[in-house]
Amino acid sequence: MILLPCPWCGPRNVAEFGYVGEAGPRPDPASAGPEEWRGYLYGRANPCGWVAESWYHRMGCRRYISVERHTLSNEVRPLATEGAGR
Amino acid sequence: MPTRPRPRRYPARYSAFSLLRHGLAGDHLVPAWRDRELKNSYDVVIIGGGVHGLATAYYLAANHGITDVAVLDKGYVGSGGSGRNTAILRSNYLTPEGVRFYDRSVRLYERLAADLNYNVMFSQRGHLTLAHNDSSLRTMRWRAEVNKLEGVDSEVVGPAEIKKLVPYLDVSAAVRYPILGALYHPPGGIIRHDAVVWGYARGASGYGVHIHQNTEVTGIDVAGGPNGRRVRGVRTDRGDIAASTVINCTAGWSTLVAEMAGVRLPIQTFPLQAAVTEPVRPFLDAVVVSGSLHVYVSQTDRGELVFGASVDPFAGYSMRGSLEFVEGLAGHVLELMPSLAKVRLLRQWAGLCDMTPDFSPIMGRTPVDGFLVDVGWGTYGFKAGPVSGEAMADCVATGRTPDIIAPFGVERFAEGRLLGEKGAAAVGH
Amino acid sequence: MSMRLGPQPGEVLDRTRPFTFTWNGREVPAYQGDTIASALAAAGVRVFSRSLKYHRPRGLLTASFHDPGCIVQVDDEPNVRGAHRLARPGMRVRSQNTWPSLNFDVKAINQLAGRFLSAGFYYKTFIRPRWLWPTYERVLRRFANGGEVPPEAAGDYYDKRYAHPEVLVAGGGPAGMAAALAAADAGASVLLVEEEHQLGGHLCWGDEADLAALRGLSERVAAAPGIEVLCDSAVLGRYEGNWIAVVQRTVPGVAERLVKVRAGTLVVASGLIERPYVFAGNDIPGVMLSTAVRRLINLYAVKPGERAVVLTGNGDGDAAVADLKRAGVTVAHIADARLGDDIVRAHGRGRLRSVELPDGRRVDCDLLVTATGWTAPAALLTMAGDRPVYDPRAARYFPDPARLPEDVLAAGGIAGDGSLDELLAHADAVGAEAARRATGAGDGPVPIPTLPVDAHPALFRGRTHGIVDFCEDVSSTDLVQAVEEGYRSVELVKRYTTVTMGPTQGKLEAVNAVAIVAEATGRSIGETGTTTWRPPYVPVTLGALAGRVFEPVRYSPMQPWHEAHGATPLVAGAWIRPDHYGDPHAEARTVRGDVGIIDVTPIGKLDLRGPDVPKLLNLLYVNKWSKLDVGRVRYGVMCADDGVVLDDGVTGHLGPDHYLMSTTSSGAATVWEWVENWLQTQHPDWQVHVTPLTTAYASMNVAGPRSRELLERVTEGVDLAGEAFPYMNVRTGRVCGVDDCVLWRIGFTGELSYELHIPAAYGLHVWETLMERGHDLGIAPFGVEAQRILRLEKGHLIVGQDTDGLTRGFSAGLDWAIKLDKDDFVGKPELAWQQEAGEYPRLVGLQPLDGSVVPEEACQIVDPPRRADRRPRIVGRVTSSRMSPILGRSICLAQVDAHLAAPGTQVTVRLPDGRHIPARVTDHLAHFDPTGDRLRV
Amino acid sequence: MSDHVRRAASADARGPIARSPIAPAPPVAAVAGWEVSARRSDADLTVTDLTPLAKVQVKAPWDGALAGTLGGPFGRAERSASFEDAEGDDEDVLVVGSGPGEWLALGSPGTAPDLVERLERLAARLPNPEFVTVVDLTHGRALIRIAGERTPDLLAKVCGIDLGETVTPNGAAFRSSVARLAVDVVRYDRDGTRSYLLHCERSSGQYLFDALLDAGGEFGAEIDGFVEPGLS
Repeated sequence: MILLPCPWCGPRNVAEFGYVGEAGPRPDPASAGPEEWRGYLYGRANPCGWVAESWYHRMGCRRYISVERHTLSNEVRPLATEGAGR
Repeated sequence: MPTRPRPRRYPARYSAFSLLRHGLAGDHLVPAWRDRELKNSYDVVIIGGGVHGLATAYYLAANHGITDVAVLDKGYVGSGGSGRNTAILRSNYLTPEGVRFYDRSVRLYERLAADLNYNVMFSQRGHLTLAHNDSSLRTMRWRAEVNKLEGVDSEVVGPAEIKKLVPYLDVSAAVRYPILGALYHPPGGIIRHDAVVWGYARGASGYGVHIHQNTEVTGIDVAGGPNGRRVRGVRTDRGDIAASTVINCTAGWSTLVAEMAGVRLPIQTFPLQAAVTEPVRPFLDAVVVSGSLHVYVSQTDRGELVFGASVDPFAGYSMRGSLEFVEGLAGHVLELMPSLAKVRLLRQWAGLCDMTPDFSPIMGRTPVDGFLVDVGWGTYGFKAGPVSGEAMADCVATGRTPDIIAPFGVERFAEGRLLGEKGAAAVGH
Repeated sequence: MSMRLGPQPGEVLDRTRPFTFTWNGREVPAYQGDTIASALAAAGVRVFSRSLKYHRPRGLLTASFHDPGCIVQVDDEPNVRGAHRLARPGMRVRSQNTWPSLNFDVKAINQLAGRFLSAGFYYKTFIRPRWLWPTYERVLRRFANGGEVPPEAAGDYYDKRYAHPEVLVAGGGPAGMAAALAAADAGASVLLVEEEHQLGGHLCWGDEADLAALRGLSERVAAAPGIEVLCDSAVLGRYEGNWIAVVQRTVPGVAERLVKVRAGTLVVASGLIERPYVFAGNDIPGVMLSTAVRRLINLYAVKPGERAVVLTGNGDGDAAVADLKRAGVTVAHIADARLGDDIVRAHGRGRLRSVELPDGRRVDCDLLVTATGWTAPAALLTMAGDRPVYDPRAARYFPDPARLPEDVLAAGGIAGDGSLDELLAHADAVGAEAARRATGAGDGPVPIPTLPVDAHPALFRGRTHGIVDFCEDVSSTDLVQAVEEGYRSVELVKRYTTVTMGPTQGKLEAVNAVAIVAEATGRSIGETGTTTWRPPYVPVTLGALAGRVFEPVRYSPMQPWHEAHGATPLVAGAWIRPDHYGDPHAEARTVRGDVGIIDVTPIGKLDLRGPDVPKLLNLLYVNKWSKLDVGRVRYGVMCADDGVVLDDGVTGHLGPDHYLMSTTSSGAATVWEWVENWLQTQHPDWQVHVTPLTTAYASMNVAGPRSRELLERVTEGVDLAGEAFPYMNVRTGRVCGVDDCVLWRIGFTGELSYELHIPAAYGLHVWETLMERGHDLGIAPFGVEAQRILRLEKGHLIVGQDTDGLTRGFSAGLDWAIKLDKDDFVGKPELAWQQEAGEYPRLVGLQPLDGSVVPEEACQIVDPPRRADRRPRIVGRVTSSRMSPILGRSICLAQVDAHLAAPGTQVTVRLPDGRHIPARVTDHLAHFDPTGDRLRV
Repeated sequence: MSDHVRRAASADARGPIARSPIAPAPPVAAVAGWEVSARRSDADLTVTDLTPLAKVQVKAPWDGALAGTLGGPFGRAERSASFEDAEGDDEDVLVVGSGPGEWLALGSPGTAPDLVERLERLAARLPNPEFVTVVDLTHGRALIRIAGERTPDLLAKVCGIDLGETVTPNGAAFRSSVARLAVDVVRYDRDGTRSYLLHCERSSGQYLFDALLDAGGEFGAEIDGFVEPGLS
């Protein structure tokens, strides 16, 4: 079981978290066309390598956190997050 | 319509008689498929030597006489999803498009042993999808009704009949997940997955198709500008190959391969794990699936129980497997069949699944001319091997997208027309 | 004939505690400490099982956990490792895979067919005729190996625990003990795991010096603080993050316990596993490995035979010769492989008779001992990323330390050879280094000495062909044949022949298989590689993996009342709630006629506070929220950004900057996370605090024309009069003496009704009081089923039932709610495009023309074919259906294609039995009181 | 006020009974208006339903002024005197840093309204106003205490957090999965005896209580009733 570095709770079992995944910015709904919008809905880079992604610490601090994870080795490293620390 | 090609030439026909002769005479055996020199040009290059790629090659040759075909695999044939799935076949899908497609696949599977002269051991022992709450019971009814309309044998059955089919199931009401009913699908069953791969490989090779194992595609050559891109060939770790048609039949790496041709696919790759127990005396005939408990169970002729589940909770390419998986799996299996507590888990493994947003594949042409895809197979790719091969071969040979795969075009995502398998396929094995 | 020897210096038997158990119905004597196999061997039993394919008799091979020859049924437990499981008084042990008996086995005629049952046999036969395959298959299944599983559960107790040692040492032989001691000395907490019933590894069956060394190590381990020892336990796997699974079999009252370990450093000190030799007759009972005879003699005081031939390639073989002689076994011939000696084949049926030597001599014997080399059980290391490297000089694989991650180390015999002192010194350094890596203490890396590597003759297959995989009955000819047929990679050979796929998981046979494939393909062993080691390292019961069942369930505060009043439970996610108490139709009629009460505690409730709550509501709901006065509630619908309906519910404005949002029961958790997600990731600047209060309130809906009358009797501080507390309003007050109750006047059932949210600890009190005070008004409880009827009469949709994973807002009859003139809300672009496109399915009310027919939910609505040979086209489906007690007819909601959505349209519903019935689209979604007069009284 | 409201007010003389989601083990008694178990146990390991305690949640900026005043930073539980204002009595209050910008104040049964008021007053007196909310969770959560030397072994069967002194010393607070439920765990030793408070969502209280008793069977766990009104 991999450990995720929660900036609030410290390293925790991944089972405590909900997977959100690659986090893309939400396009401006006023100007986005269908292609751009559906790229946001369905498109994923799906790299075999490092990816920045979000998780929800469901069983812990209930914060959405960001980490970088290597999708082949499952190595994880923290990403600077708002309010990190305690 | 292309003419029916010459009959295939098997290196040696399999039969009990030929075995007997071999047993008595002790003569040397003939390879099931040949190792060939890698040419620098083929009419068609197929990336991925799994059931999809090999079936496509086989049907190109068998149905259309197109034999200047190379199948490339970075490992050995069937080393990907084809050799890692739990070998369950069924056609009890939710949407008419899905049902039609998989029904064709089951029908091809039914006669595959005879077609390929290779016993793939398709065992139609029936398939039960359990419902533990009224919403999943409703989905079972939905699937049954659509199935029947498409001529596929499916019906909703109650606990008493379920108990008759699978005596080891706990159908009492006093459990955490009571069994309220099930979708019973008699034509569903299990097959020897490796045999399907080897049978297609042997069949394709018999027609002259080249199968190149340990040959990794490192790039795809595409000519032209943004408005008229066309595929020219592939680069591999063993040399470049020119080809006017390149088909991406990979699973687990489909987005990486497509990106080599500049095609982006709405796919995310997830590990899917499975496990098998030590053999015990056969007691389980039907394939048992529980969507709510995320588990499916079948027993092989060797006595092993084969377990699968839904994809891992997070995306990635890791095939190392996890303890959480077998823990959850065991808990859920025992919820269904408590008397299996002393059966021992022997081996766990993982494969990769390319998940699309609507739990349906992506098939056919892409914005790059000559570059075709047969990808996005999620957890249901093995079931679709024969029909996909047949349809992709049709697509290449005729230059038209066959009706049976028309719903699965990549453009549906940008157009916001997703297919409706999502509800049923979350765990639909 | 007893083969029991006199007391041995290292024996593990307690001769003061004799007992008996049964073997195939026969009583067998044993001592405390005996394994099933040692007791049987002492009693002269030589055949324990029959082989998988050819049903050849099988005896002891390794006399260890991994022995493929003595896998037995013990009571209701299949596949017990007879050479590991301790014998217990009264246990019933049976041989497996034998019919009708172990000694007379009709299936053994398979042996005659052996020449034809070659690799790939099944793939090449039974192809035609197709219809015969199921018959063939039934026969095949009768031949399947393995023990029997009972149909009823025995109810054994399995559980789990977590552990966080700084160092986990896998293997409690001398190296493992030394590593554990060194790590503990360096201040680390240590978990030491040993597969056998006692620590010591090969020292246990060694000579006096070995036993003395063992005593020294054991005393130090017992005295060391910070070492927890688990014997009869196995490390199953090493997973990402040094997450390590251990199965412990020694907890009283617990059949097996799974220990889930987060270790700082893993030290693999597994030692080596002795490798069988491949030659003709190598599976005849009486052919054993050198470690097997040494274990039998020294641990269990069992004489393994009377007259032995020994093939030895190493010192352990020599030691076995000494042990045999000491035990009184005649050693008839020693073939020393280091001098080029060999054996050709073993002869005998059912038991060994003689061994054929290269010069043609046959030596009579009943025991053949082979010591032909070792396999490094590198499973845990390969799970950590190692790729063992083949060293032809030593004829075995070694771990490649360069590939190991920082947190995994190998110690002792798996890493190299050497004297006991050298191995202990190596393990000592590894243990200290493991502690340093885990704790960070100490001054820099501990230097780890390099162990010598001894030359060893390469002994895999001899001059003849024999069994490679004893579990799977795969011979070396099978492997060669697979290669000839083109299955040239080891993985393909494995899949084609099933070599290494059996219960020993390749521990005994993998290296031999690689060597034989290498020989057949003309490649070196190194080039040929090895097969993947996959977890678990040893097979583990499903019971242990499952442990205790932790499936949280949730109950409302009124659950004791429901149970006492005969409610039929409904499992709804984690909630257990009443489906009905009696006749749901009667319950529904009570609500329409008098007053009913339903427990709706599972409805999700989120407390929202802060000045920016209106912004949040405007963003998440498709409708408008900027103007909602205090005291008002509003129905809202949420869509996701793909426009698909996500959830619905009402939200009330309780006070300044204070709202209470309700969600569907099943959506409560999802919506909470959804709200948090938008707040935390998109609008961290908004001042909103979200607190889930779902079960802080006991929620009950009092519904029916007499509900007001009832509540007026028990409510204080709230004017319930229609004009003072109108429909879609919220008040707080005192109910049945309980303060801080929230009252919403809403109506899912379509009747005048009040949803009461009572501080949960008082829920039961209020419910009981209402039942008592409402008695004369005809109050009755109603369950979920009656509520479904009532809401369907009223045409209220249920998200997830009347909508599905693709239903966008306009397809759910929500046109009136969706406000595309808002600047933004979640899902807006997709909903705008949906409206623009127009051709979307609609949710409609539907009534079969024959009101006595209730089409089952999920029945399809079809376009009947004009021609008989065509299949009907699907144009919609019934999403909800019930018989309406108040209307006396069937009613439905349905999703239909746009062209069928107009009121009055007649459609065709296909029933499950194939009948087609006509039905009519109604004017409104509501079948009953479409104008809502009853709600507003 | 209309007639019926007045009628109702006069009708209800006896006070309502508050009930925990955990069925009280007999004998049953009433403490501070709550139905509780009066069973006593001197077993080495005991499990006690403390649900009647007042449970109040505070949310405020995690790095703000109130955070400094409250004590009990995230991950710690403190019986903090600093939070008591001038008018405060000797009320027995434990402040748990239960999340980033989230605190849980535990007090004697029946004190929740008072606790809410005092906390709101505390917030109102901050020099610079902060966004602070105070919510009474007494009815929304269940609270269980386990006590005894083997409690770490019990907890290790249902919770994956390292319960060693280094990671979770006395006063440590964390939220994690306990028997697959999100639970606030506070290590709160009493007179040198290991003790943990477990705080979960109310409707799963009985489930958690049963899971703890089951896991504690190995160590002879017994139910000890709730007879003292406070935490100590």
